[in-house]
Amino acid sequence: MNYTKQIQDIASKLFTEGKIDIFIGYQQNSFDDNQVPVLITDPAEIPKLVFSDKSVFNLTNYLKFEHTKNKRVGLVVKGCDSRSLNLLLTEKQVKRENLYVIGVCCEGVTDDNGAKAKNCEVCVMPDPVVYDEILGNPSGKKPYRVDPDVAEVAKMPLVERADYFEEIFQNCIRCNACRHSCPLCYCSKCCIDQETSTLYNGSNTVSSAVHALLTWSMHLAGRCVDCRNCEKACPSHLPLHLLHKQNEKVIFENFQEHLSGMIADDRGAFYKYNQKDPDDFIM
Amino acid sequence: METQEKEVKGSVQSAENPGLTAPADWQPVIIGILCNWCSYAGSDLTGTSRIQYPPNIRIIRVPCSSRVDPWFIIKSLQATADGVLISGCHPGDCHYIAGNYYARRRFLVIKNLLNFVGYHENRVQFSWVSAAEGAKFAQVVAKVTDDIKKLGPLHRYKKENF
Amino acid sequence: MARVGVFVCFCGANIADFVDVPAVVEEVKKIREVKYAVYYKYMCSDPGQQIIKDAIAQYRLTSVVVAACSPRMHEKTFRRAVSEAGLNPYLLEIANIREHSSWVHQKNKKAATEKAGDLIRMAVAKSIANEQLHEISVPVTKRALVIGGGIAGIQAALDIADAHIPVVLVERSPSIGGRMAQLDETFPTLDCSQCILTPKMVDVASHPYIELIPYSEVIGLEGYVGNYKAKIKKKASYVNFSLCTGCGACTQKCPVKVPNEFNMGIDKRKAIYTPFPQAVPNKPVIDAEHCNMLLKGKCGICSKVCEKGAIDYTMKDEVIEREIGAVVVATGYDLWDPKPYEEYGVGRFKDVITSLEFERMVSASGPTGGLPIRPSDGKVPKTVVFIKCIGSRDEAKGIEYCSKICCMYTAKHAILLHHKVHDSRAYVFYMDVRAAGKGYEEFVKRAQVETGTTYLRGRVSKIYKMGDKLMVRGEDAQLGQVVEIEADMVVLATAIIPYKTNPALARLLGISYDKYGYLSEAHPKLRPVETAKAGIFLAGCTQAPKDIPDTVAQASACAAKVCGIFSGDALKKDPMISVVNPDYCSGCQNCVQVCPYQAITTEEIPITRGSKETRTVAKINEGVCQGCGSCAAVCRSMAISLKGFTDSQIINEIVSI
Amino acid sequence: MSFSIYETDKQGLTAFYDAVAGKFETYAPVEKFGKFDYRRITKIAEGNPDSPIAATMTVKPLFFPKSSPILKFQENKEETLISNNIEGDLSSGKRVILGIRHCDARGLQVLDKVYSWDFIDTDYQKKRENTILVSTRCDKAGVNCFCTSLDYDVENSDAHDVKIVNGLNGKIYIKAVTQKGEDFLKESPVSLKLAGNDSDEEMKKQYKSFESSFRLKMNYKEINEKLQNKFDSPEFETISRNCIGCNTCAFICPTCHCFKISDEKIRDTGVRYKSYDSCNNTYFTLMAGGHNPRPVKYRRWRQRAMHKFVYYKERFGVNLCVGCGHCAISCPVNISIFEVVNKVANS
Repeated sequence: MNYTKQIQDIASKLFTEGKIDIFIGYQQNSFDDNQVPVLITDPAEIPKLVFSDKSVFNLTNYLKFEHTKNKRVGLVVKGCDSRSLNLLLTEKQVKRENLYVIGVCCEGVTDDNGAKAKNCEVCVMPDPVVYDEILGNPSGKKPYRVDPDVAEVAKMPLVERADYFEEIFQNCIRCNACRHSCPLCYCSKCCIDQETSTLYNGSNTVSSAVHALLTWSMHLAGRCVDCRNCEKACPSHLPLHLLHKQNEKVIFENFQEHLSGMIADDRGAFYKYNQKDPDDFIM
Repeated sequence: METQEKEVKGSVQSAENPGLTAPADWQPVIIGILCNWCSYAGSDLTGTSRIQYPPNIRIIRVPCSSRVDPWFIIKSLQATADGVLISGCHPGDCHYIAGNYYARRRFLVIKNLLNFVGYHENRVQFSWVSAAEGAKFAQVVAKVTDDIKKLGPLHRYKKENF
Repeated sequence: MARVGVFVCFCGANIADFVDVPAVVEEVKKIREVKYAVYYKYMCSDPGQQIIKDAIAQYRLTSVVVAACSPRMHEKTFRRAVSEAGLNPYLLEIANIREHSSWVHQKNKKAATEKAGDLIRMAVAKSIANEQLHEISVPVTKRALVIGGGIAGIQAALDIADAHIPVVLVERSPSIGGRMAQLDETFPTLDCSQCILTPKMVDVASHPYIELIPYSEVIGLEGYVGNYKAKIKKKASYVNFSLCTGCGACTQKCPVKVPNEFNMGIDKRKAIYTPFPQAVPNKPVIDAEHCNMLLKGKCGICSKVCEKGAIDYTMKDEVIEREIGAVVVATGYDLWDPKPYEEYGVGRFKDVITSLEFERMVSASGPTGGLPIRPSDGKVPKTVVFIKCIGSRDEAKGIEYCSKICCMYTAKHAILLHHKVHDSRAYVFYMDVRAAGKGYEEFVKRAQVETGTTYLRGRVSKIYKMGDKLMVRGEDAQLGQVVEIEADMVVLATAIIPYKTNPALARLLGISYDKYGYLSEAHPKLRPVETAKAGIFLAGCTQAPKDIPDTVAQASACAAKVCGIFSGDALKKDPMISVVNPDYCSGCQNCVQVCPYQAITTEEIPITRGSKETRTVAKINEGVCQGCGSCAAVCRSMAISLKGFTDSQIINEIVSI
Repeated sequence: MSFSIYETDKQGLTAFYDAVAGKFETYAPVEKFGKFDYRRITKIAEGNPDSPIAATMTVKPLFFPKSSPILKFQENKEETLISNNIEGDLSSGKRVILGIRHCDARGLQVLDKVYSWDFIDTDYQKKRENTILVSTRCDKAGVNCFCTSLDYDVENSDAHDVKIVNGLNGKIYIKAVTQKGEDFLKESPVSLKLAGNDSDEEMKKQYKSFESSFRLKMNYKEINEKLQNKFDSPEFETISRNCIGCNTCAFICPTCHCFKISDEKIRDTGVRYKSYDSCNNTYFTLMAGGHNPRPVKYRRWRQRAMHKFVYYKERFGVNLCVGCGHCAISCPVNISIFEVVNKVANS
């Protein structure tokens, strides 16, 4: 999955034709073989651009910042990234006409240790769902699978599971990197930082972490596209995907196999309903 | 209620923290969030009908079950509540047309999520109670209270240092 | 700092017997914000309210908590009292210690007392976060729109107009009158339908406060109660009504003949026609689907014979707009097509007809001059079988509900048959006779006794032809026998259904409809004429099957509701509605998606003060919002809060226990 | 004043660690979710004092926790009762922290300045006094490390009390660096063998080898001087473009010490907490009334870089950055403060 050449060509074409002001891609890290995002405004920097199975970060996260808002942006998206882009378009956070999207048919990315990333194992949509130009051959939608980590944790007895999660919340330092790295967390002021929240959960204690992380995952329920930017950003290496994948599982199984961001104008599972939704959990 | 007056020997274990116990006559705090048009009216009818139920529930009125943000549940459990009951209009009877349909989706997800991170599934319960179902409201409260008494006090993820 | 007064009610013995009220007051006094706490025998009484008013002044209270019965009972009373003392009425909170404590924990005084204390503590905590709210005043356009010119629409329009409120009456056909104009006589009094209806139709046409727009349809409605804007499409009639005198020369000379829908297709009308002689307005229209001139460009006879030159073949559909404040929907009913009853020979046997066809036949102004005749051979039938519940109460073939009027009109038909054909004999097959109504049971008795109509309880299993007779085979369930009747004619009492266009109309108006297509009322019992959308009301069979008196009553009720809205220059609305904080709104528009009333729109605001660049934020229409709070719960950035039930109020309650 | 040096081997060191862990309240890096942070241990096997630097959180939370209750209050009718004694907050006994790095220890030394200036934070001071820092000299620099390029002497640092050096000859040297360390080693629960005369030489050798392994090097004096005139450098804007504003750098930095105060109240009881905050936070500088002097990212970055390399030095005479590289390791987009200051200084 090496599209360095193609992406450089497209980027240079876009700049020459004056179609974009800024290009968001990946560049090689200076000290190891990992890649980091790069935002290019000067065509001279195009040779920096690379793309391979190390191009992990979901670049649509950059679309929420001041310096990309209302600019014409070219960017590279993989399958999961394009789903979050779809949601951003639906939620009117970016204008389609301002974007030039290079969609890559993803063959799975690798983690820091060179192994296939865990979210790619359960990926449902490796192909881009929004793009202007597509690279690679689409391999089609994959059947949904319950995340093996979620299945494993769900099997634990209650107390053990509670202990396991308490450990997670204990390790959370509430830096909010998960929120900032999430492309779908674009609120101008997060509810967690607002007074109604800080009055009772302003500290960085375990209970406050429970409050922050559960609220956050509820806000992403039915929207999370499993790009795992949050997990990559977490300095405490917490398995945050457990929360999202658990919600995704409940939503997929109960709400007409809803998967977030797959189709345009689908706002997520909580913004529509079906009269036949499960009712047996209610007395 | 008779069940309360019965003397129970020993102590109650917390379902999430088996090491922590409470005295046998421990009384849980349950927060009930009721929609104004059906469940709150139903609970009023329970009162006017003089149907008795356990006194552990503290009722909060909201206009519609769709007003219930999952926050309220999380915050209740963090504060003093040992359990939460949320009640709204039966599907199709929502005073605001479809509020409870939207709410129902959130409820299913938050219920599962809370259970997933270590709350016992009976800590948070939901019911549909219409304005005519005074008797049902009493039954629901009795059941929820009974369930939570069995679970013992909630210690997991409570606000610290209080 | 908040200064809260707490007023605990004994409610006679209702609370005091099961809750230790003085102890509760002592407990409540310990709360820091509580500056005054007192109990009284009946807080809702005048002296009780006076205590509250005095305390507000004396202790400079910033909010008031009354611990008494349910807020659903006396919230308004206490709000008024608080407001009379000069405090904003929305700074009042009620702690429901009667329905939620004393009455339900009568065997455990200690627990009931403790709970009452907690409930008051919660109300105090909530009241601290209460804000001053002011009733919302929405300006009102005092003009009503009535959709449908049947008896429901006519009655509503007249009643509203009589209150000197302008009415726009929109009717889709060329004349008002609706189904009632097609009827001969009405049950249970057998007075002539036209005789009682046509004066009302004339009143409509001549009423100074009614603007009658016939041959038109409502195609759009924007806005909210008091401030709607309706788009009305005037279909091209090809006749200039202002020139036309209604002389009728054109209709006589027109060469094209078309089945006459007013007479259920029993006779023919012309391509240029007035639906019936007493039509209002009594002006012809050209049926563009059949007019030779419009279809082929040949003919033009009507234009030649018209002395006034009122015919205009170039006329186009026209869209007009009217600003209105309230809407009455009275689109009436349609007849169910009995085609699925193949065993009754529907469509195969000409002499199996529907009840409305029969109605037209026996009408003095009808196609047969008031005499029922067999469509097959023109003979007057001697034996007629009436079959009820065709389509009604039939889950398999028709619809589940009872059409309500069939029992009565079938009895009427039996009597009318006897009046017209003295030596005739009528049989009625029925499932039940539902004759609940003033004079109704007597009327059915009259049909049975006076006219000798035979009522047979049971279903007809089959109709077959024998010579020119129809053999009706059915079961008399009371005798348990199969009966077979040799009939000249069979009349099917078909069910009534809403118009197929109802769902589209409902979507256009933003109201809901049920699975059959009937428009839904706001509450089946207590708000039967309102819809869930404020300012839109329902009259007649568009809501559910009903007879003429019920329809007229509902139409008048609608008129009363409309006059209520228009009674002041502005509408007063409960201020407990949602409000957007544009600073926090990120413009994702999820609230727009979940709002059941389409009360949320978007607006563009500058990114920062004075900036030219804009961003989109949500905007709540105060006139439309009903205060359900769905938007507040889905707003991730908490930019929306529901006044009266804000996050801080509810969280204050949660953490105060 | 010179302190004792002891020498031992792998088993000896383990025995020493175990003895310490058995006797004192001991902390060491313990693995959790693929990274190490300092936790209470009773046996050295529970932790790993030789944890790789790239995966180790700093020691800061043991002195300045992510969230600490500072007081408890009870609202009565007329007054608010305040109690400072919050259970389990202050550790009264002696603590020993094993396996820390000299950059971590230096971080504490830098923090001491701000905690003993203006307001004396007694809580912090007490924790510092009661703690013995036993550091392990790194064998090799991490990819993002640049501690040797800064304004302190890594080799002879006195920020820790005891340092442990893995000599290139296979011997392990345990050296007391402060009087506190000297006393601690004297009272050692296992007997330690005094090192031979070559120990100083061996430790120097090890340091040389360590020093030569650095990827990142800079001239601190020059950078510091240049930076002072770079407040308006456009480079801040370019650098901040990549930043996603996640705050991770500040939260895991051994010297970042900004905090926020928040109250949590249930019924009429409340707790006041002091918790980490970060200058990278958009609302960090938001004032009552709505003015925000640092509303855009590059200004927050400028604050961060200049505070680390210029302002703190001006005020307290030490550089706030200790060159540990934790921020670059944790940054999801790998922004390194080293690159930032170099780029800005040379712009």
